[in-house]
Amino acid sequence: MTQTVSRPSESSGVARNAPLPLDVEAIRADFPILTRTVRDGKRLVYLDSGATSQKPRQVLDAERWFYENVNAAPHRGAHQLAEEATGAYEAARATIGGFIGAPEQEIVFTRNTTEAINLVAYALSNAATAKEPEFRTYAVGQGDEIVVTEMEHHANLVPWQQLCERTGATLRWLGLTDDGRLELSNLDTVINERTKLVAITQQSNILGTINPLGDIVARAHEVGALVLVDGAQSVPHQPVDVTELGADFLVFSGHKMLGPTGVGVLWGKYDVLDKLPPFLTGGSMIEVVRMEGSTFAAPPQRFEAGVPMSAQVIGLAAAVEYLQALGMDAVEAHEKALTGYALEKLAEIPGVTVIGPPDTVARGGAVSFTVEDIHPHDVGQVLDDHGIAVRVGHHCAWPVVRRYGVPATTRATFYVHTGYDDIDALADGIRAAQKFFGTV
Amino acid sequence: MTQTVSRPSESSGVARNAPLPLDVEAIRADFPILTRTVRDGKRLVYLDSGATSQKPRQVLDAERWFYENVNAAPHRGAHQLAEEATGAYEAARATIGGFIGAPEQEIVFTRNTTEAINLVAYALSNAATAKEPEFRTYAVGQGDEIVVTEMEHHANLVPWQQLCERTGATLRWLGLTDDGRLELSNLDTVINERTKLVAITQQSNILGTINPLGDIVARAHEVGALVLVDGAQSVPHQPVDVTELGADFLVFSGHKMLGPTGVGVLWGKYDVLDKLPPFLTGGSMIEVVRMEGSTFAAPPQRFEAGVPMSAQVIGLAAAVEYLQALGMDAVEAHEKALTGYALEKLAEIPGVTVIGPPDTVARGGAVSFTVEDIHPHDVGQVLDDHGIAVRVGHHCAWPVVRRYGVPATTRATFYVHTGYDDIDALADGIRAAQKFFGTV
Amino acid sequence: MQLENMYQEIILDHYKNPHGRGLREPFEAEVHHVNPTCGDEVTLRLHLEGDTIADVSYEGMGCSISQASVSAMYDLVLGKTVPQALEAGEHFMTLMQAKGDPSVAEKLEDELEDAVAFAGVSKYPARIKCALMSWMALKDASARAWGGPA
Amino acid sequence: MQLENMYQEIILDHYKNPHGRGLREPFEAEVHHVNPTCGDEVTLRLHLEGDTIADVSYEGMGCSISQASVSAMYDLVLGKTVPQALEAGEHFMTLMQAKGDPSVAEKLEDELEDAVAFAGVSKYPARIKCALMSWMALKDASARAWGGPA
Ligand SMILES: Cc1ncc(COP(=O)(O)O)c(C=O)c1O
Ligand SMILES: Cc1ncc(COP(=O)(O)O)c(C=O)c1O
Ligand code: FES
Ligand code: FES
Repeated sequence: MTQTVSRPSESSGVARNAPLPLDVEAIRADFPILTRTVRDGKRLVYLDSGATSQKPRQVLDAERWFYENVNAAPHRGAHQLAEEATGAYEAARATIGGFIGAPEQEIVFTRNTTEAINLVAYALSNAATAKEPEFRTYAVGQGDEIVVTEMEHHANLVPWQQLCERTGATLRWLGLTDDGRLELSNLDTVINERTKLVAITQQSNILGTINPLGDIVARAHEVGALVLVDGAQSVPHQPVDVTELGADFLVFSGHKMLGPTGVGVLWGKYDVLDKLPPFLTGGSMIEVVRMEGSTFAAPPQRFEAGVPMSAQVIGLAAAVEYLQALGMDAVEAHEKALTGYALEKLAEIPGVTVIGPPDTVARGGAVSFTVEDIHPHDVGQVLDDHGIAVRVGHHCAWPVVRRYGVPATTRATFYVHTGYDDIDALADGIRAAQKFFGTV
Repeated sequence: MTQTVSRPSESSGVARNAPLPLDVEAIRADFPILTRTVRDGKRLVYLDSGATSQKPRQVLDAERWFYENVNAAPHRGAHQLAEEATGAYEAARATIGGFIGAPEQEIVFTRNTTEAINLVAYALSNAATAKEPEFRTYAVGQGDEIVVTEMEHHANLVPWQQLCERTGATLRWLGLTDDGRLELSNLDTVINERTKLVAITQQSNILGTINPLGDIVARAHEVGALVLVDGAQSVPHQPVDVTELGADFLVFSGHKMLGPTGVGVLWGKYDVLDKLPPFLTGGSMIEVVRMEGSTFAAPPQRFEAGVPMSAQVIGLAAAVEYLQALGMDAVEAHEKALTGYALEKLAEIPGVTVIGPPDTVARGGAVSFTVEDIHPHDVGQVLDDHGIAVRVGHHCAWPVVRRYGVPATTRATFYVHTGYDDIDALADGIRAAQKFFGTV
Repeated sequence: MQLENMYQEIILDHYKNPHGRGLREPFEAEVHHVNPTCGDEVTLRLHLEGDTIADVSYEGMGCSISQASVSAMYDLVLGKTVPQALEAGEHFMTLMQAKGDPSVAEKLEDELEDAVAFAGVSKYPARIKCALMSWMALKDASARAWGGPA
Repeated sequence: MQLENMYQEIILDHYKNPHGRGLREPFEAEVHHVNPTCGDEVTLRLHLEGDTIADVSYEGMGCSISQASVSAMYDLVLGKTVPQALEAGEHFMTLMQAKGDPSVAEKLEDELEDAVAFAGVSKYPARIKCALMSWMALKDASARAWGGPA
C-alpha cells in the first residue's frame, strides 16, 4: 500500500520517513465523520483517538443490521429472533476472543475498561464476604496489598483505592523515572508476599510508554499475586495475545478500537474467573433463585447480569474484523512511523517539551507535550481553531502530570486514519499558537 | 386515528373493543424489523417487548447521526467535536429527565435497570466503609433490614440478597395473593423501624400487576426508609412522573422503551444522590486524584465513571421523543385495550389459565398463562412455528412461578406496534398447540 | 410446518408414555440438575451392578423434549456398562451439535437407537439444553457412583 | 479565525499583566478551588471592611481565561459591597450562559466593565468553567467571611 494523501510540508526540515504501512486515503473513506469540517470549513484533523476512536461505516452497518434484523434479548426466549440474536452475540464473543488469543468462555462483556476493572475490584471484596467457600479463594482483607503504578489512568487507580477502603488492604505503587519509564529498582519490595493483585497498564495513555510486563508478571506470580493488565491503550494499537501476556486479566474498551460506545471487555483466565463471586447480579447470571438466596451460573454468564449491550457487542466484533483485515502488525508499524515523525517534528519547535519517552523504543503513539509559556488548554484552543482535535488536561492520569511538575499537557494520539499530513497540521498549529500568544 | 390493519377473526366469539388509540399500521412502518419474516415466510408477530423492545428507524438514525457527525468523548477534550458531543449528551439527559418529570442533574446513566439497582445496592454497602462522614448517611449494616416483594424480577431481588450478604443486613419481603396482588396485610410489620430501603416494582414483568406504590412509599418514609421503584416495565408503558411517585429512586432500561441496548437510567432525588458514595470509580467522576486518595465530583457525574455509552444515550433521547409524540396516555390506553382483548380471547380457550390479575384493573400488558398438559416451552415452540415471538420460562422472576405452583409460563407482552391481529394470531397459535399435542 | 421435524412421533410417544419413570431403590448415586433458563429439573438415581447399569430411575418436571430425552436415555443405557453409556452420551452430544445435519444422524443411528429422533432438536439452540439435561445428570451420577476402571 | 473573538485584547492584557495577584494579609476567608477537568486551581483570600471588599488576593495556576478572569474580577469587585459583588457574579454567570449572543453582552457592559470581554468565551462550553472558577471561589469566600445583612 502506498501513501499518497500527504505531501511533504515545505516548512519542515525533517525528511518524511518511509511510506506509511497503511493506505490512509482508502481508510479515511471508511470513516463518515472525517468528511465533515469544523470551525468554519476546516478539515477535521482528529488526533484524539486515545480518548475515543472514530467508527468506520462497517461497524455502524453491523449494529444497524442487528437492530433491523435479529434484535432480541440473547439467552432469553425461544423464538427465532432470540435464537438468531443469541447466535450473533455468541459468535461476536468468539471473534473478540480470537482477537486476543482467548477462548470465548473467558470473555466477559462490560460497558468499558472502567467497569471491567471495577468488576475485578468488587469481586475481590465480595470474596471476603461470600458464603460459598470456593468464592473466597481470592479474598482481599487487612494486611493484604494491591500494587499499581504511578502512570495509571484513574480507571486503574481509583477502583483499587476504593477496594482498599472497603477491605482495609494497603495500596502500593511503582514510581516513574524522569524519562517516563517505570522505576523498577524496588520491584521486589513493592511486590511481595503480601501482594494480592498487581494492576498495570500495558501502554500509558499520557506518556505513550509501553511497559515491560514480562518481568512484572513473573514477579507477581512468584509471590502468588494476580495480575490485571489495562489494555485500553494497547489492544487497539498493537497485537496482544493473552497466552503470551501471561497475566490473569486483560481489560479494554470497544470505543477506543473503532467499536461502538458502551461496550468493553474483561478477559480472565477461566480458572480464576471460575473462583470469583459475582459482581453485578440480576437476570441471566443465576443458577437457582429463591427468596432465601441464590446460586450462580458459570463464567462468563456469571458476570453478565441483565439484558446486555447486544448491538454494541456485534459492532465491536465488526471493529475487530476491520482491524484484523488491516493486520495489527501493520497498525502497530503505522503508528510507530507516525510517532517517530511526530517526535521529530515537535523537537524542531523551540519551547516544545515532550513528556514521555523521547524516541519510539517501547513507546506507543500518545504524544503529550507542553509549550513554553502557553497553557495546554490555550494550545488546544488554537489547534481547535485550525480544525485539529487534541486532548488537554491531566488526561485522567493526574498523578503523572504532578510527577512531571506540569499542570497539564496537550496530547495528540494517532490511529489507522492518521497520516503525515495530520502531524504536519499539528506542528503548524503549535507554531500558530506561539505566534498568537506572542511567545516567539 | 383509526385501526385498519386488523380484521375481526372469524373464529372469535369476542367482539372487538373500540378502535385502538394508536395507529398501528403507521407505527409498524417505522420499525424495519417488522418487515422481515420468520419460520419460512411467516409474518413476525412480536409479542416479546417485555424482554426487549424493537427500535424505530428514528432511534437508529439518531445513533448513526451521533457517530457520523459529532462522536467524541463527552466532557473530555476542548475541540469542537467534544463540545458538540457533550452538548448532545447533556441535551439527551435533559430530554430523558423531562420524560419522568426530573431535572437533569438527577439523571444517572447506567447500562440497564440491573446496573442501576446494583449501583444503589453497592452505594449502601460502600457507605458503611466510606471515610467521608457525609457518605455514611445511608450506611447499611447488621440489624438493618431491606424489604422487597415476592414478585420482583431477579434484578430487583438478587442485588439486595447480595447487599445483605456483604453487610449482615436482613432481607424481608411482602408476599403475594392468589390473584397476583401484593399481600399488604402485614405491611406495617414487614416495613418497620429497622427498614433501610424498600425496593419494589411498579409493574410486574410476569403478572402484569401494577402495584399501589402510594401506600408503600408512605409507610417506608414514615419509618425513614428509602424507596427504590423498579420502573423497567412501567416507564415504557405508562406516564410516570417522579414528583407524583414520591420515591427516592426510579430505575429503567432504554432497550425496553424503543431505545438502544446498553443504556439505562437511575433517577435519584438530588439530596439523596448527593449523600451516596460512588459505585464505579475511574475517569470523569473525580474531583482530585492523588496516589494517596481521591475525592469525587457531584452527582450525576459522581456515578458515571469512564467514557459513557454516548451514542446510546442519544438514541434513548430519540426513543423518548418518539414516545412523547405518541403520547404516553395513548400508549397506556392502547395497551389496556389490547390487554382486555387478550384476556377475553384467552378466557375463551379451554385449558388456558392466566397467572396474574384476571381483568385490566391496575394491570399492565404482560399476560402470562399456562396451557393444560402442555409445557410452556412447547407452547412457545408451536407459537414460534407460527411466527409468534413470546417468552417462556420463569421470566427472571423464579419465586413468582414457584408461588403459583407452575414450573414456568408462556408470556405475551404488547407495545405500540401491537394490534388486535397480533392477539388473534396468539389465540390461534395456542389452539394449534393444543391440537398438535392432542390435548383437545 | 417445521414442527414435525423436531417433535418426531417417537419423541411424543416417549413424552406421553415415559419409560422407567419414578425413583427406585437401590441406588449408588442421586443427582439433581436444573435448567436455569426455564427452571425445569430432574432428579436421577443410578444403580450399578459392577460396571453395568442395572437401573436408572428418575423424577422431574420439564418440557416434552427433556421428558422424552430421559425416557429414551433410559432405554438406551439400561444394561450397558458405564463406559458404554458415557460413549452413548458423547454420541448424543455430537448429534445435538449437528445443527440439523441429517448425515450426522444417519451415522449415529445404530448407536443411539430411539434417541436419534432428537436430531431435529439440534436446529433449535434454545432446546438443546432440554435434550441434554438428563444426559448431564447421568454423567454426573456416573462420576459419583463409579470410580472408573480400577 | 474565530480565536480573536474569545481571546479579546483585554483578556490577553489581564493574562499577561494580572491585577492584584499574590496572597496578602489580612483576610477573613481563604478558599481553594480546583477545576477537576484540567487540574487548574486558585487560592483566594477575601478581606472585608464592614460590608465592603477591601482586598481580594489570589494565587494559582491556570489557562489564560482563568487567569484573566480573576484579574478582571479583582478590578470589578474591589471597593464594592459583598451584595454588589455577588450581583456582579450573577451578571457574569448570565454572560457565560449567553452562548455568544451579543445583545446579552451589550446589556451587561456597564455592570461588568472589563469582564464583559469574556462574552466570546460563552461560545466555548469547555472554557466557561475556566472563566467561572474565580467567581465561584469569591462566592464561596463571601459566604464564609460574611454572614449577610444582620
Ligand atoms: C421488572 C423488571 N425489572 C428489571 C429488569 C431488568 O432489566 P435489564 O435486564 O434491562 O437490566 C426487567 C427486565 O429484564 C424487568 O422486567
Ligand atoms: C490506559 C487507560 N485505561 C483506562 C481507560 C478508561 O477507559 P474507559 O473510559 O473506556 O473505561 C482509558 C481511557 O479512558 C485509558 O486510556
Ligand atoms: S424448557 Fe425446560 S427443559 Fe425444556
Ligand atoms: S483550562 Fe484549567 S481553568 Fe482553563
